[in-house]
Amino acid sequence: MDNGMEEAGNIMSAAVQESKAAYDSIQARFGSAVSEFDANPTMPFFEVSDLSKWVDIALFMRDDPRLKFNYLACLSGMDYPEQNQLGIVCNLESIGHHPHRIAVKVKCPRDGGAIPSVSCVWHTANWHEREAYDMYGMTFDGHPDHRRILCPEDWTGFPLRKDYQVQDTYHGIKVPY
Amino acid sequence: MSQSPSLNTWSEALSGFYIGWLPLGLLIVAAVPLIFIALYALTYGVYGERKISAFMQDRLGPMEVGKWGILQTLADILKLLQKEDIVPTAADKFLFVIGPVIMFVGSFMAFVVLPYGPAFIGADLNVGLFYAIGIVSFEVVGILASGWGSNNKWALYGAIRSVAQIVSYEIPASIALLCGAMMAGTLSMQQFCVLQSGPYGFIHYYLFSNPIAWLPFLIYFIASLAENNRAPFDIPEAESELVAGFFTEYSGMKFAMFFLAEYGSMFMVSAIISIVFLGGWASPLPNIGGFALNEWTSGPVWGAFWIIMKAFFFIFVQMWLRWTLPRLRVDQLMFLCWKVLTPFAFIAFVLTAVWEIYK
Amino acid sequence: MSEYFSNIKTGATTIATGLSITLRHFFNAVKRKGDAGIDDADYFNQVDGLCTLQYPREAVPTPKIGRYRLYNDIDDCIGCCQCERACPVECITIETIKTTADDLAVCGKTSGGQQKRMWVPVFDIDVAKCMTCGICVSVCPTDCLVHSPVADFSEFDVRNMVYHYGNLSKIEVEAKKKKLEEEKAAKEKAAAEAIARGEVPAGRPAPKPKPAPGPAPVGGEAGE
Amino acid sequence: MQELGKAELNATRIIRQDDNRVVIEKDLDTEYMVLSMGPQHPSTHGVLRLECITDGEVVVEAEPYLGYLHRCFEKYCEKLDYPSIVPYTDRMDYLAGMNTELAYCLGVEKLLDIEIPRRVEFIRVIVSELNRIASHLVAIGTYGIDLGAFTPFLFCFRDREHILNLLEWISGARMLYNYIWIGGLAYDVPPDFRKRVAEFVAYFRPKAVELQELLTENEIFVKRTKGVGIMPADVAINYAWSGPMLRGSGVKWDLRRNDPYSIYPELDFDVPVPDGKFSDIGDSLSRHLVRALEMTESLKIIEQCLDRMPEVDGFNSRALIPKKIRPKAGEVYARAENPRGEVGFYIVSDGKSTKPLRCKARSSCFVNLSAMKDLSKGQLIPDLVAIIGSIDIVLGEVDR
Repeated sequence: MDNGMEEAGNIMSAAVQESKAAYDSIQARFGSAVSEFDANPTMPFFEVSDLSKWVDIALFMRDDPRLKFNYLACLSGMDYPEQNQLGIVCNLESIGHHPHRIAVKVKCPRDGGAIPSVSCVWHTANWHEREAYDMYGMTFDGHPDHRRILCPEDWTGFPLRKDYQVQDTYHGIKVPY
Repeated sequence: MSQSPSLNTWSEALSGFYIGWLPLGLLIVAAVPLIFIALYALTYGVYGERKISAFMQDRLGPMEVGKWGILQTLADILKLLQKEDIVPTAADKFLFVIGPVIMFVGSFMAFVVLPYGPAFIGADLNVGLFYAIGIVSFEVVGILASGWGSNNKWALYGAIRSVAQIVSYEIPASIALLCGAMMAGTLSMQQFCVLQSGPYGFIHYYLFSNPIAWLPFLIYFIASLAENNRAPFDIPEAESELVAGFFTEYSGMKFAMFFLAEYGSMFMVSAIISIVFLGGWASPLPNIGGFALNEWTSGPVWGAFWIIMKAFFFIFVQMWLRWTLPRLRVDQLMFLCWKVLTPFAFIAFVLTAVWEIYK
Repeated sequence: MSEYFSNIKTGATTIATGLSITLRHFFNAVKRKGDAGIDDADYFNQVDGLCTLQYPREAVPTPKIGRYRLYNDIDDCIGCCQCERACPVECITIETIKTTADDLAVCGKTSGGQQKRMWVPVFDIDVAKCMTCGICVSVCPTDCLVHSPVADFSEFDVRNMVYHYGNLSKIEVEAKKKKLEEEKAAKEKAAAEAIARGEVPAGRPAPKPKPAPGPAPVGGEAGE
Repeated sequence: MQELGKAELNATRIIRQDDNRVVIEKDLDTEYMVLSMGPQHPSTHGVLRLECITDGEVVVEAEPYLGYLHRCFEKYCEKLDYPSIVPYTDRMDYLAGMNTELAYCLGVEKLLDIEIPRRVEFIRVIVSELNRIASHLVAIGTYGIDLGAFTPFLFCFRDREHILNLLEWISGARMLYNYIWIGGLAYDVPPDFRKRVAEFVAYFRPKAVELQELLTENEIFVKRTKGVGIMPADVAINYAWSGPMLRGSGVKWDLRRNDPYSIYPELDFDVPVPDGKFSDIGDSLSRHLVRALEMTESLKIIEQCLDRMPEVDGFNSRALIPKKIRPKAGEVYARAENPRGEVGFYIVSDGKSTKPLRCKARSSCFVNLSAMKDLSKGQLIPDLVAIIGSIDIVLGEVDR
């Protein structure tokens, strides 16, 4: 995913440098709980390698006066079949405080994986996480309302997984079109 | 009072008309308002409202059935007749059926005391106005019956709202009409018109001859909108909130009866307001010197024309308001009733009394 | 208390404003807007009145660019199947038969002068499925597939919404298939002989047809 | 008087009076009623279902249920080429197709790292601002209907018709345009386009004023919306509200200004934010007001674009569209200011295929609607309708 990003990292744009600065303060606080910073020009991100720290990192990112990532623009579920992992990608930025923005990736095992929920940190994560669960099937520990959101409650399978097989019938209705 | 000798002559003559034991005349007297209500609701009520709303909204309105769509309502009625008359399984069948009937009968019974001109009135009760007020509020029972009987949550909401609304608005409406009664010194509908007719036409109307009359007039008009569940007070049937309010579960002719009842009581309140404050069948045209316009345009047929035209004007205003204004909320509706209309109605009451004593 | 009265006053005045606006429109109802299309220079100079058009009899003309019903000019179609592949909703079904060498002249040329190398016995468009995105039109190399501005093409039976543009009858299809088989057999025989003689390595001896950006000749089911 | 016990079930209280008599008081037996509002309801703007627990007319809690219009846009994307996704983005927010297309194309263009001709940028901005006006007209009109005013709705649709005609004239379709393509446009605009849009701007200005007089300034309308569903700015940000919703809470945040794309940095326009005089900041009226004011701002933008749009002889709007769209491996989160807020696309390319590995759509309505549960607590049912209307949801975008 990051071939060719090295030379891009050398001539980082202003936006990426801002993200890097934000990353540095997170890294200074959490050390090895976060991965290396990926300074690609389109969407600079870092990964949370210690799942249990994710809520703490999120709280820190939201509340630290240097960061103030108060706006969770998007939380996308993601399937990484090669690494046998599922994950979420959070695009964060700060409204009214700093111009920086950054993306955070959190990954969990593909089978029965769980990610701590950040819906207590950003309310908007509530529905986004429900959607990610609905589509990928990872659970979100501590989620206040852990249900499917877009698919029916009794739908089998998680549609956006790469190995998803659509069910033949749903309540007697033929499903594949 | 040139008309007074001929007062109610037609209707009295009709009521004495028997064929054998059959009181045919009485039947005709009763049938006249019924036929009128049906015709008016068909033409002006439904078709007129659709056209008026269309023109206010830069649309054409119904155009397909007949020239300019004038037969549209007929087509609607045919459609409603063909529709299945559904009674929900969970509904309270008796209340469900009786609801629209009560509403329709209620709005129709009030027509008894409407003078359709100097020579025709169903029954010239000496408490005509009182009777009219009483019978119009009879509708509440029908609304409650249909709302509760439907066993539908939206219908229940509609019924509850409607009852609260109509009962509350009775008070300013009645007080405002009482002001009119004080000016006239009578409760008889015919006498109201007789007292307001004269050679100078509209000058004799209470609205113009009495400096305070505009206040009860306005209060009664606003309150009558609420009593009829017309916009901006149409919260019992607020279609964007309660789907269709108390008649959510109705279909076919039962649904049509609600419509007839609504248009019937629209005409009723418009007629009452024009009788109490605008002289009913009295011609608005004054005699100017040799042109005895007033006398030329008076008489039984002219009387019917004038009262219907006045009522139609108020119905037009009701429609005009409906297609202009948003809807009030329940609490705002109550605020308007108890904190605006009722105090002003009392003020109007006192002022009218003072005026009547010292004028 | 003053707020109470000012509320009543603003209420009355704003309601009066609203009423005057609707009344103005009510009296303006004697005028009717015309049915000029947007490409008409007078479009915004039409009178301000009732704006309803009674649809089947009066209608705003659809602009020429209008993307509605798909139309295929089969005479220009080279059977490249690009549209079929590009269609996101798979509403186009194409079957092609390769033209035999001696039939090329009969198969003819497109209006652009390009030699057609495919018979197109089946070119079905299910316009009920079509979402009028226009992607098929944009990939068509001969511009034979177009969206026509015909917007109203409702049918009573959904099966009538499948438009057939194929131009070969069943008998012709059989004949063409047979002919292709024969030619193929002959070629294979020739190739086998050539290999036996050790001349040309096996492969596809026939040159591929080259319409504009190199669409591969599909329609294999018919031939192979 | 001493209360001895209380049975919760039927609200019975057992009271020992001062003179030692024991009295059993039974309150009026009340219970909550569950009211299922939608999916077929006139004011849920589509197939949203709200399960309201009501105490009389007061909503104790309203739980939204989505998905009645779900067609898994994201699954489609994994099976489609990059350019073929564009018509599907139209169908997400079918009231503002151009804006959603623009957001998606911005994302893919960022991945491809290609230059866009200036004329194309101008046309893109004009069409998306026209579409913004059309979308706001629907929002304002249907909001009127929610509150019982029918006439403004039809006036809105009458004017929207002109915009749809304009857009049909340039793109060939009235709602689902597929006009903005990756790297260009489907067609160049017709020669008279500039004149006609200028005429539209002149036509629409007085109509917008009339609309405000008829609806926004109406006292009943103000009474119905003022102070209803107040959302404080910090909570709004925490809920990741965007667009007119966030601006209604007084946060001056507009992606056209704060994360500028296309040619917006060159243009002069205001970001309307309520000042708290006419409305309470953060209430339904503020949101409505922001939409109403944005229409005039959009007109300003359109006028400027018309003035500055370069005329190019023999301009081919498809000239710079890559033959084969296969971005190099990478991921991007691109967004644009939709009429309803921030619409974003998180696109992942694996560098090998012409289909995206993942294309997540961040829909503005979905996020804005997620605050519904909080907003609806303790509201009356008519207020609930007013709040849903002010959120201005398009279920096609919520459910995707």
